[in-house]
Amino acid sequence: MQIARDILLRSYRSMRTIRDFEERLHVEFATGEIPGFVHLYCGEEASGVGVCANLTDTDTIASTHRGHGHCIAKGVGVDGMMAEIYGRSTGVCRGKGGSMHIADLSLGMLGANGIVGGGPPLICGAALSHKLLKDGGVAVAFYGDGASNEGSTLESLNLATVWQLPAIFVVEDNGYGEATGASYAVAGTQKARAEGFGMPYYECDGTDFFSVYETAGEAIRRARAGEGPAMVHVHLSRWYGHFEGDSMSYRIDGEVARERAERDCLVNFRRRTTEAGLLDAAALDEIDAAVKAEVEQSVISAKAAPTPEDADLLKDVYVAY
Amino acid sequence: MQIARDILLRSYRSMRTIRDFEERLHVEFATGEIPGFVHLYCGEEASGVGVCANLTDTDTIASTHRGHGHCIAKGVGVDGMMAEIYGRSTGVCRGKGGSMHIADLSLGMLGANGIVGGGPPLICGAALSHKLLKDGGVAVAFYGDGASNEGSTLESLNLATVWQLPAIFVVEDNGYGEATGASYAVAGTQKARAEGFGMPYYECDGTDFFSVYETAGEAIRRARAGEGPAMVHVHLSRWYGHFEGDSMSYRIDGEVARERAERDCLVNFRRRTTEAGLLDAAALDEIDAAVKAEVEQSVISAKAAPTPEDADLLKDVYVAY
Amino acid sequence: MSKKSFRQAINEALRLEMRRDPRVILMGEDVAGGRGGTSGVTDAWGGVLGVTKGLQTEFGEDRVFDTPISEASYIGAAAGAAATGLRPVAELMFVDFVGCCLDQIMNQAAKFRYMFGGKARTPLVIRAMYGAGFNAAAQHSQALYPLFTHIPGLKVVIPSSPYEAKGLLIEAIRDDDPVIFLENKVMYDDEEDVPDGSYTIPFGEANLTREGDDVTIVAFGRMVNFANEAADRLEKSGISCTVIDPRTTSPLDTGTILDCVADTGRLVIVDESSPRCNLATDVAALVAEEAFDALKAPIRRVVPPHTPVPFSSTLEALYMPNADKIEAAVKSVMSYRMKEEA
Amino acid sequence: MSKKSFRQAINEALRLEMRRDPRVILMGEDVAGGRGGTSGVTDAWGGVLGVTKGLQTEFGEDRVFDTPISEASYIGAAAGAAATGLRPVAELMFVDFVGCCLDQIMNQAAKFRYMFGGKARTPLVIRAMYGAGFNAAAQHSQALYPLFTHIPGLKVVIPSSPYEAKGLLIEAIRDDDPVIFLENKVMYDDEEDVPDGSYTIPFGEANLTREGDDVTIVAFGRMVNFANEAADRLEKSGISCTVIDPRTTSPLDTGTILDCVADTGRLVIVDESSPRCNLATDVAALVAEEAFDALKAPIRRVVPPHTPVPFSSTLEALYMPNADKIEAAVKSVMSYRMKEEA
Ligand SMILES: Cc1ncc(C[n+]2csc(CCOP(=O)(O)OP(=O)(O)O)c2C)c(N)n1
Ligand SMILES: Cc1ncc(C[n+]2csc(CCOP(=O)(O)OP(=O)(O)O)c2C)c(N)n1
Ligand SMILES: [Mg+2]
Ligand SMILES: [Mg+2]
Repeated sequence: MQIARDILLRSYRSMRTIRDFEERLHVEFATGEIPGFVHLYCGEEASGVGVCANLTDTDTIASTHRGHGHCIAKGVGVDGMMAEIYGRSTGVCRGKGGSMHIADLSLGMLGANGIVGGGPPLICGAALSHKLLKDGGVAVAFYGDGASNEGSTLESLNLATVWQLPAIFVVEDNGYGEATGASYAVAGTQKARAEGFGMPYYECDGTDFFSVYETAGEAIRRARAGEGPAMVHVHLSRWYGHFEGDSMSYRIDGEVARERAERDCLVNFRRRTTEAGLLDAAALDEIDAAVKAEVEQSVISAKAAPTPEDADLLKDVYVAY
Repeated sequence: MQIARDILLRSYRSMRTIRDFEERLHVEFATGEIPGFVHLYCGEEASGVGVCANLTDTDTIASTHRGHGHCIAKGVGVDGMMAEIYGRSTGVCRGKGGSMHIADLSLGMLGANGIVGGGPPLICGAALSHKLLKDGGVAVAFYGDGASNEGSTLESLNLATVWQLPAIFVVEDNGYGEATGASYAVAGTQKARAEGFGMPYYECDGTDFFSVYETAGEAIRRARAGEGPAMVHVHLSRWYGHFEGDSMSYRIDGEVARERAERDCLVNFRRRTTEAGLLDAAALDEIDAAVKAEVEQSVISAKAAPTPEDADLLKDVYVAY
Repeated sequence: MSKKSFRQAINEALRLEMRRDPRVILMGEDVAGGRGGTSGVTDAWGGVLGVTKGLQTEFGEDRVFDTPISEASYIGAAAGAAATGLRPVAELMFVDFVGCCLDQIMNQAAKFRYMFGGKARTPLVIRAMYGAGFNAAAQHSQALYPLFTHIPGLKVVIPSSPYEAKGLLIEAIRDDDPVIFLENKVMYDDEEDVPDGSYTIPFGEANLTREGDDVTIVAFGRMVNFANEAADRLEKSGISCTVIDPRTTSPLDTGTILDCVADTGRLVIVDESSPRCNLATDVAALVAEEAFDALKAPIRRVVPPHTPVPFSSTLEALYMPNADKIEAAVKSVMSYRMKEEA
Repeated sequence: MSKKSFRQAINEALRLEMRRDPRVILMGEDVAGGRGGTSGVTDAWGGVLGVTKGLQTEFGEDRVFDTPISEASYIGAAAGAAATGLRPVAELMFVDFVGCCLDQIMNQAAKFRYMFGGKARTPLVIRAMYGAGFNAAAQHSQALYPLFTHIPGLKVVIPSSPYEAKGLLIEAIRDDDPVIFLENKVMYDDEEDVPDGSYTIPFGEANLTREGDDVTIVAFGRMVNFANEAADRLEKSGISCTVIDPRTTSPLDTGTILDCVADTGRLVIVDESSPRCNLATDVAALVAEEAFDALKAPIRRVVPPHTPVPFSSTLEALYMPNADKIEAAVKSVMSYRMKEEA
């Protein structure tokens, strides 16, 4: 498959942005300045970016508690995100949502979600909108291996087939739901589940942008053509604890280090694109530098930004009340 | 497979009791004397009875809104049931539950259930009790094709495998959930769903007692032996409307009449057992007569029974408050 | 203008709004009924009690369609569709089933706008039947509006008559926030004069169905009828009552309630939901805080006991508030006055 | 007796009851933590905030075990197990997740006994964290006890300190009805003297943490601390308060509340749950009906606004009730007296 150079560059930039954003959050969180819960997507960048590289602003995605990567992949700016995570009024949700609720409906980003399994039903609805409003869009639900056991997720698989929705169910399988291994908590297989709900099953290596891009691309193409929903099972690894503060004693020593060493999507992407002569190292270096500065700036801006005004407390509960 | 004569006689009696009980309810309901909702099990007798013939009072079942058959199959007496349906204080739930909430925990009957998908989680719990209390019991959830799309049901399939519970999931597939056909509402297959949640799948003809008895028997034997849960998919037909009052315009004319003519579990049972010389017609006739009298008497008693006392309103909300 | 049943009024409201706005769609279990059936009739039921009958015939399967029995997914889908351009009316059948989909209502639809800093708009209506009196027993007879009223981000509507139902439902469909629209299941055959055309009744504006000097009665949904009945009877024994139908519990027209209590000095609240943390406590607390000066007697609540809804007719009748109980409550607050003045 | 944190007190209550009764089992998402992990450590977490740490090590995998992320199935399983001979303590983690399993709590566990004519017994405890103040935002900060209190058949416990938590949890585990046991997530590190052995605190018996003559303050859970703080400050300015910790909202010790209001004639209620149909309205309604005679001033509620819980620290602080707000409310009811007497 031939991928346009601008898609490659854009995708690399997204992955690099996610990585830098997350690694920086890891550091910032340790200082105690970031309130609440933060779940890092580090190591999983190629999944969100590989899927979203097939989408436009017309398409919709719904994310999870581990949402920063999906937001960036769908085009949400890091300034607004960082400010949000810091609880500032310049945040993309004006400081009222925080890490678990970043959303930007104008970009088709229907929100991170603090509820495991919260997104798949919403995505059935977004897909219904695309179908009935005939805007050509598709809707994508990202969810984890853990979330694949939630009733809301399973019901959504059925509903999407029954209604023949342009909906894609992307199972981001990093092998753990919090501290519990998928080998314990997920009975059967995702493949048989897809079949159990009458939809095609695809799988791919989530640390390989190309694998994700092409696999999800096929599922998305089908859905866009009116051929119905599909499941895309993405195999991944989580590089940090479930949330910041988790020591991960449930994982064997060296597991993460090996993943970092061998399955770094950025390293693999750079190697593959430069070796194949698709991109040159200088262009990638340039992106690295630009992203670094951008993330740095987002932290500086966030820290300097004002907190919400008292009056904001009562605003925006309703459109009108 | 050789089935003991007393099991055959008992099972025939249960099936006949269900049939007469239900046909009589159909008539009684039309008089307007029975309050609330009544869902008839007529035509599905061999399913509940075929499964329960493998169980003892130690084993547990959970039923549905269409619960009379399961209750009778598990040994609940028709007097108490009829009185309950009439809302009398002599009812098995003292008139406080009605048709949708008949239960008798002393017989391992964990209740009919007004909530579609309500039973499967409860059965995971009952199976957990059997497993941890080591009483050798198994737990059986009956649920419909419609209920097979509820998140609570699907989650339970997963949970039962993860915990390796002695739980059996009996999908009573009569092709309809209310007025909606399973061919529309149930995507994929039950078989693939069983596989998707890591459990073996069995299927059988629900109008054939022997088919149900033997198939469910195998699943129950496995579970009892500690080999984990299983799904038993029972193919059935509903002879009356979803509830009393439903004209069934969604079903083609003659569909029910054909089912009644060709797939009557009682007729088939009688033919098979008498032709094979397993039972003689006289014994069956005797049961028919006894059941007829018993059901007749249950109606007379129910009508004559007192309604609950005013003081009952406030009783039994809590064990102590 | 013609006599219409509660059922017809709701059907008409849906029909008119669907004609007016192509984004309005209807979904729910058997809202049409029959898909996948052997006869091919796909509008067999029009809802379990026939409320949406004929709408699929007029608007087609793209706008009126059945769902599998999976409330979390389709109520969530309705929320997601509402946030992305449609204006869904989702039917939950019995409000008791909210236990299967509360998350999508409480944590998703209701909170989008606030969590997202004001950027979302979720024009979603969830219709459901509520209430006892149908011998439907504990799992099909609850009122549950206190749960919804408790949750910021939701609006909650409880129409008390066919006229109210039509106007309030049209308003609900045009509203840009998630609205829970509750229909009392024993009222579907109630009839009254209802205009044929479209009209709206604004949220948060109570209706005074009776005006009087002695006691204010606040009643919700079907209880308004009982309150009117009691007020009419009381009138004859010389006690004059104001009856307030708040129409919506969220927003609640606190101004009208406080004004009326300021006039009458006595308050009886009639609420058929379970008594703890319900609307009766909500209104009582409002008045005990903000119209304390005006109060001449204790605030009485006519509510069911803290028990599930019993099946048997005898017990269910005992369970329910009714005109007799309201009358007795009004008399008790009136006699309190007499005691005081004695 | 030694200083113990709220977290330790709960852990101890579980440990003691599990030692005492082999039917007591623990389940929930990561209540042990680590099953299926590559290291083989199966007691890695002991709950997301470490409350159940070490229990699997002592009691084994048959009595303390993890669940998949599927609340409806495992909360329902806990209910089913309770009805068939076990005494499960199920952890729901954040009470906000009740939206995923309400049916099994509301329509199953809570109603078994009544629907089945008194024949069921469901000794189930559901533990969950509640409350704002942790910057956990709208979906992880709710209080929601009004929902549970509303539902007949449930008991609801909200301990206000480590001592209370231990005694009430042991009582909950020995209780034969379904109990919702709510732990305020910002209190886990609070410490106080707690006996090492077993003791129970009966349900439905309020605790008076302060006794005074002027104003009665009823506060729930963590709010009791704020109420005590306010009462101490007010004492210095010559206003003496009774502070009531009801401990359980269902059953509610109405007698103590009414008695105290009879003495003080003034009532302030502090409740961190959303303000509509909450416990503050519940207690206000009780008093406005049954202690009306005694009331010398309006009943004031110190509650959050009708909004989801905001994320930002600034807004969250503004959202929460606190000692300052309680102090102001008490002063306002006191100054009302002055006005009256002037
Ligand atoms: C309904 C619900 N249950 C439980 C939780 C707590 N929780 C948050 S994230 C998480 C694990 C999710 O695992 P998975 O879906 O695999 O996603 P991952 O964290 O691995 O990305 C859990 C249990 C929640 N937020 N919502
Ligand atoms: C949670 C819930 N949703 C919807 C209903 C309404 N309802 C009652 S029975 C039924 C159909 C169930 O179909 P199925 O499971 O196939 O059982 P059958 O009636 O065919 O025996 C429905 C939708 C309900 N009682 N509970
Ligand atoms: Mg995971
Ligand atoms: Mg069926």
